[in-house]
Amino acid sequence: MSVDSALANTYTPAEMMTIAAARLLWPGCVCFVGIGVPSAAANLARLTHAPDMVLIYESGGIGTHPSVLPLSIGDGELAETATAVVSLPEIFSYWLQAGRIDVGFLGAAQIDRFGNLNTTVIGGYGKPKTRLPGAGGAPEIALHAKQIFVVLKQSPRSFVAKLDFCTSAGFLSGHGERARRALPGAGPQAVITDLGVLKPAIGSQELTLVARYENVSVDRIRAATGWPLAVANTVDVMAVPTAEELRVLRDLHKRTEIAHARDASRSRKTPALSASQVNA
Amino acid sequence: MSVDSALANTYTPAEMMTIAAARLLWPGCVCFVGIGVPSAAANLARLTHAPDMVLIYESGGIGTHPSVLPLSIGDGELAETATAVVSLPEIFSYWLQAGRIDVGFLGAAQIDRFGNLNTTVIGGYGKPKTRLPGAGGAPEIALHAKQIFVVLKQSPRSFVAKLDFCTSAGFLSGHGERARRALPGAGPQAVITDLGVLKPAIGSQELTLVARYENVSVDRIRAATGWPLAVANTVDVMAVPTAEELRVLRDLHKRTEIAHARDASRSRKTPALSASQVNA
Amino acid sequence: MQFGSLQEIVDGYIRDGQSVALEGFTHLIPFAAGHEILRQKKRDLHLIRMTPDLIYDQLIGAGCARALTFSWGGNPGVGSLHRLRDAVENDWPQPLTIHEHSHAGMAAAYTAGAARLPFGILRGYVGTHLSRVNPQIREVRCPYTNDAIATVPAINPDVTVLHAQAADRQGNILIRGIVGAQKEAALAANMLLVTVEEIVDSLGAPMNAIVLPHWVVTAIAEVPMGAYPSYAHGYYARDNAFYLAWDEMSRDRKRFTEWINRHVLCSHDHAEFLDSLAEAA
Amino acid sequence: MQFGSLQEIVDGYIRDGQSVALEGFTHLIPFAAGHEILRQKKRDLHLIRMTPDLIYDQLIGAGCARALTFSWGGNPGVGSLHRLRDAVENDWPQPLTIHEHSHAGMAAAYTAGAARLPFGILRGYVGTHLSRVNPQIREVRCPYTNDAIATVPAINPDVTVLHAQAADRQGNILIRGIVGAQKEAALAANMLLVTVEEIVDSLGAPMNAIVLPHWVVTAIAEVPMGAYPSYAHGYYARDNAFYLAWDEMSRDRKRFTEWINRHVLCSHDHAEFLDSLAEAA
Repeated sequence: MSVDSALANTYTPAEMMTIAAARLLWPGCVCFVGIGVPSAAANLARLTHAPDMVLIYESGGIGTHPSVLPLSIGDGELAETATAVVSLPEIFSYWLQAGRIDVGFLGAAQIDRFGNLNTTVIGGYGKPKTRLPGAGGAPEIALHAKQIFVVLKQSPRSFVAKLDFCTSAGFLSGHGERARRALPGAGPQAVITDLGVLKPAIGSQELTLVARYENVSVDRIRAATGWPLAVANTVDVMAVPTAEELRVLRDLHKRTEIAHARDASRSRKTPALSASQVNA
Repeated sequence: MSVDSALANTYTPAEMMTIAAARLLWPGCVCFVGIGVPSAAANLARLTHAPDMVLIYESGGIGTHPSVLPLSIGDGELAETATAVVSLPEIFSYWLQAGRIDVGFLGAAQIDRFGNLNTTVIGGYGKPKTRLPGAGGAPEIALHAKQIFVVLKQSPRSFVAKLDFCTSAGFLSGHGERARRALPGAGPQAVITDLGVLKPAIGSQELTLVARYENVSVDRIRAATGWPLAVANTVDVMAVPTAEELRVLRDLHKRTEIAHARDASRSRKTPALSASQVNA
Repeated sequence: MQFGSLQEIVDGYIRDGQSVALEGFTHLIPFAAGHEILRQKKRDLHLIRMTPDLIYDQLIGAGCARALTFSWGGNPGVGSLHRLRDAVENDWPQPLTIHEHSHAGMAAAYTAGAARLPFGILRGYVGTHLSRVNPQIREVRCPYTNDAIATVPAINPDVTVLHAQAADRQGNILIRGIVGAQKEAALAANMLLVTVEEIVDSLGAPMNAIVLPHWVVTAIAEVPMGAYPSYAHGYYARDNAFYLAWDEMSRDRKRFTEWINRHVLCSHDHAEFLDSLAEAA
Repeated sequence: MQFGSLQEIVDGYIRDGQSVALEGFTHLIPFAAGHEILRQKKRDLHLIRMTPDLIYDQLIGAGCARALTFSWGGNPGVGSLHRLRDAVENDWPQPLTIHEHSHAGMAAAYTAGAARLPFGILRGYVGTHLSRVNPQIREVRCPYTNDAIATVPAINPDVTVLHAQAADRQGNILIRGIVGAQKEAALAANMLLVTVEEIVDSLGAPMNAIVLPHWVVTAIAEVPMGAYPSYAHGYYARDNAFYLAWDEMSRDRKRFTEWINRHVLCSHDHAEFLDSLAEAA
C-alpha cells in the first residue's frame, strides 16, 4: 500500500463531508460562505479544482482568498485578502438579493424532508427547550442564491419529520410549491451529511438519498433519518478522498490552528503595549 | 476717503447679493451648496465669519474646504478637500432626507409669491417655449433642508404671479399649507436677490420685502416683481459690503479664475502624454 | 469578462433600441465610449443618466436617442444643453421622449435596480408637478405609520457604460474620487462595459475602496483620457474651457453637425479625436 | 461633539430604559463601552444588534436588558450564548423580550433608520415562520408589479455606540476593515458615542474611506484595546481563545457572576479590566 492510499484510508466522516461538499463546487462559481464546514469546503475547492471560485462572506468580503480558515465570519483575514470589502447592508441587497450568488451554503439544527431548515428554536418559540442562535443570513440566502447546498450531520434529531420552527425555506411543502410561489432561487439542490448525499426528487422535491460514503450502509442512513427516507433506485458510493484532497484540507486546518494560536497569544500580550505598535 | 471705503463703494449687485447671502449663514451650520452664487456665498461665509461651517455638495463631498470655487458640482477640488466623499444615493438618503442639512441653497428661473420654484420649463411641459435643465436635487432639498435660502436676480420674468411648472415646493398656496401637509423642513426663509431680501410673512407665508440694498428704491423692487409685492412696515437698508467681505470674495474669484485657466491649459496639453504621468 | 478595443466592445454589446446608461457625475464621464456609440451610428437608444451633459447632447443631436430618463439636463456650471433643448422644443433631429425625475428619485431608482427590487422608496416629490408629468412616480402607504411615501420603478439598463481609473489584469475595476451613482448604475445593468485609463498589475486599492469585481463586468477597453473633457481623478483635470466653448458651438445645428463630423465621425478612435481637437486649437 | 473619558460619556448619555445599539460585526465590537454600561448598572435597556455576542451575553446575564432586537445571537465560530439562552429559556436573571429578524431584514431596518424613512423594503422572509413571531415584519404591494415585498420598521436607536480605529482632534471618525452595519447604525441613532483606539492629528483617510464627520458624533472616548477580545484592524488581532473560553465560563450562572464581579465590576476602567485578565492568565 502506498503512502497516499494509506493516507486516504484514514479520513474522518467530517473530512469526507467537507470533501463531498467541495466536489460540488465548480470553477468560477460565486459562493456565499458561512463558518465551519462550508468555509472549509469552499476553500478546499478553491485550493484544488476551482482556483477561480469567488468566495463571499456575509461580513462584507467579496472575492476573499484566505490562506487560513476564519474562526469567525468577520476575521481580519477575510478583509485583507478580498477584492472588495463592502458593508453588510450592501452584501444583502446589491449582492445576495440581486441574484449574484450561484451557491449558498447553509447548516441547520433541523431539516425536514423538503429541505426546510430550522436554526431558531427547539420546542415552542415563546418558551423554547433550546434557544438556537437564530436566522442570521439564512432566510434570504435560502431565498435568493441560485441554489443551496445544506451541510449537516445526519441523525434522527436533526433530520425531523416536522420542524419546530421554519427559519429558511427549502421546497416548503414540496410538489412545486417553491416554484408556484415564485421564490427566486432553485432551493436546496444537495444535502451533504456525514453519511451521504441527498438531492430533491424531480416532481415532489422530496430529499432522496443519491449517494452514500464508503462503508456506510443505506440502512444506517435510514436509521439516522427521522422520516421514512426516500432512496434513489441506484445509490452511488462516493469516491473516497484523494490523497491531494486530504493533504490540502489537512494543511488548511493545520495552518488555521497555528495562525489562530499565534493571534491569540499575540492578542493577549498586547494590553500592556501601545496599541498602534501592534499589527499596524 | 480711505482705500477701504473706496473699495466698498465699487461693489456690483452680484457681489452684494453674494455677500447678503453669506451673512445669513452662521458658525457651525451645515449647508447644502449648489454651483454659482450659493457656492460663492457659502465659501465666503466659511472664509470670514463662519470658519467651521460644514459644506456639502450633492456630488458627494461632505465637509469640503475648497480653496477655489468649483466650476462644476463635481470638481476634483471638492473631493480632495472633503472630510468624506460618499455616493450620490447616500448624499440624498443618509444626509439630506435624514434631516441633517441646516440650510439648502436654491436658485430658480421662476419664483412665485409663496416661494415655490420652477427650474423645469417656460411654457407648457409637453411643448415648452424654453426647456430648462430640470429638477436636479432641488425638490428634495426644498423638502428636507431645515430651511431654504433662494438666490436669484429679481425681474418680472423671474418673479411671476404663476409658475409655469412647480419643480420645488416653497409654501405651496401659503397660509399654513406646508405645515398642514407636514413637509419636514421649514421652507424658504429668505429670498436674496440683486435688489434686496424677502422673507415669508408670519401667517400667510407670502414673501415680503424686508431689506433693500443701498441706492435701490422700494419702487424699483416692486417694478421688478410680477405680482403686487408685499412690503414690511419697516424696510431695512442692508449694510454695504465691508472691505474684508469684498476682499475675500474677490480673492476667491481671482484664485478660481487662475486655477481653472491653469487646469484647462494642462488638460488640453495632456492628450499627447501618458495619462498616468499627469496629476497622479 | 473580456478585454477588447472600445470599437469591439461597443460593436459587440450595444444594439439599436437598447436602454443605455453612460453614468458619471461630472467626474469620469465616459466620453470616449459615447463617441464610439456615435461613430457606430447606434439608433433608437433609450439614454439614461442623472445628469445628461455634453456627451448626451452630442448623442441626441446626432440622432442616436429616442428617449431620455434623467434628473438634470444641463451643461454643469455653464447653462443649457442646446441639442437637448432643440430635441425637446423642436423635435430636432427627431422627437425625444423624456422621463423626468429628481436626483433623489433617480438615485432611489438606481439603488432599487442594483438591489433587484422592483421599486425604490423616498420621501420626495412632495408639492411638485413632477408626478403629474411622470406617471411612474407613485406612492405606497407605510405599513406602520400610514405615511404616504413616494415610489419610483427600479432602473435596470440593458447596458451601463462607465469610465474608471484602472482595471487589473483579472478585470477588477477601481473607481476613486467623486463616484455619483456609478456603482448603482453598474450593478443595476444587465451588461457592464467599462473604459479605463490604464490596465495595471495591481489596483493597490485601500481596504474599503470602491472596486467592481471582474465577474460583474462584461467587457473592458483601455482608453487613456477616455473621460476627456471630463476628468479622471489622479490622471488629468477637467477641461472647463471645453464646456464653455460647447455652449457656443452647440447653439447652431449646422455648426454642431460640422463639429461632430470633423472631430468624432472622421476620427477612427479616441486618440484621433484628441489629435483632431489639438490640431484645431 | 465632546471628548471625554468613557466613564463620563456613558454616564452622560446612556439612561435606564433607552434603546441602545452597540454595533459591530465580529470586528470593532465596543466591549469596553459595554463593560462601562455594566459597571454603571444601567437597567431596562432595549439592546439592539444584528449579532449580539459576548458583550451582550454579559449585559443580559448581568440584568441590564429588558429587550433585544437581533438577527443572530451566538458566539461566532463557537456556538451558543449561554446567558442569552438562560434569559430566553428560563427568564434568568429576568425576562427578556425578543424582536427577531434576519440579517437582511435588520440591515434594511438600519438603512431605513439612517435615511429617516419609516420603513425598509426587501425581498425577504418568504416561506419562513419569522413573520409569525415578529408582527413587525409586514408587506407592501409594489405599485408597478403588484409583487408582495416584505417591510421592516426603521430602527432608530436612542444611542448607538461604536468602536473605531481613530478620531482626529475635530472628532471625525475613521472606520476601516469589516464594517458590518456600523455606519447605518451610527446615522440611524439619536446620539452617537464612539470609543477609538487613538486620537490622531490627521486620519490620513483614503478619498472614499468610511469617515463619520464630527458633527454627527455626540461624544468620543479614547480607549486603547477598546474592542478586546474582538479586534481592531491594524491594531490587534481577535483573541479567539477568549471566545472559546467564554463558552465554558458562561454556562454556569455562578461562574458567570463571579467572572463579571472579578473582572468587570471590580475594575475601574478598561485598562484595569485588561490587567485583571492578564493577572488571571
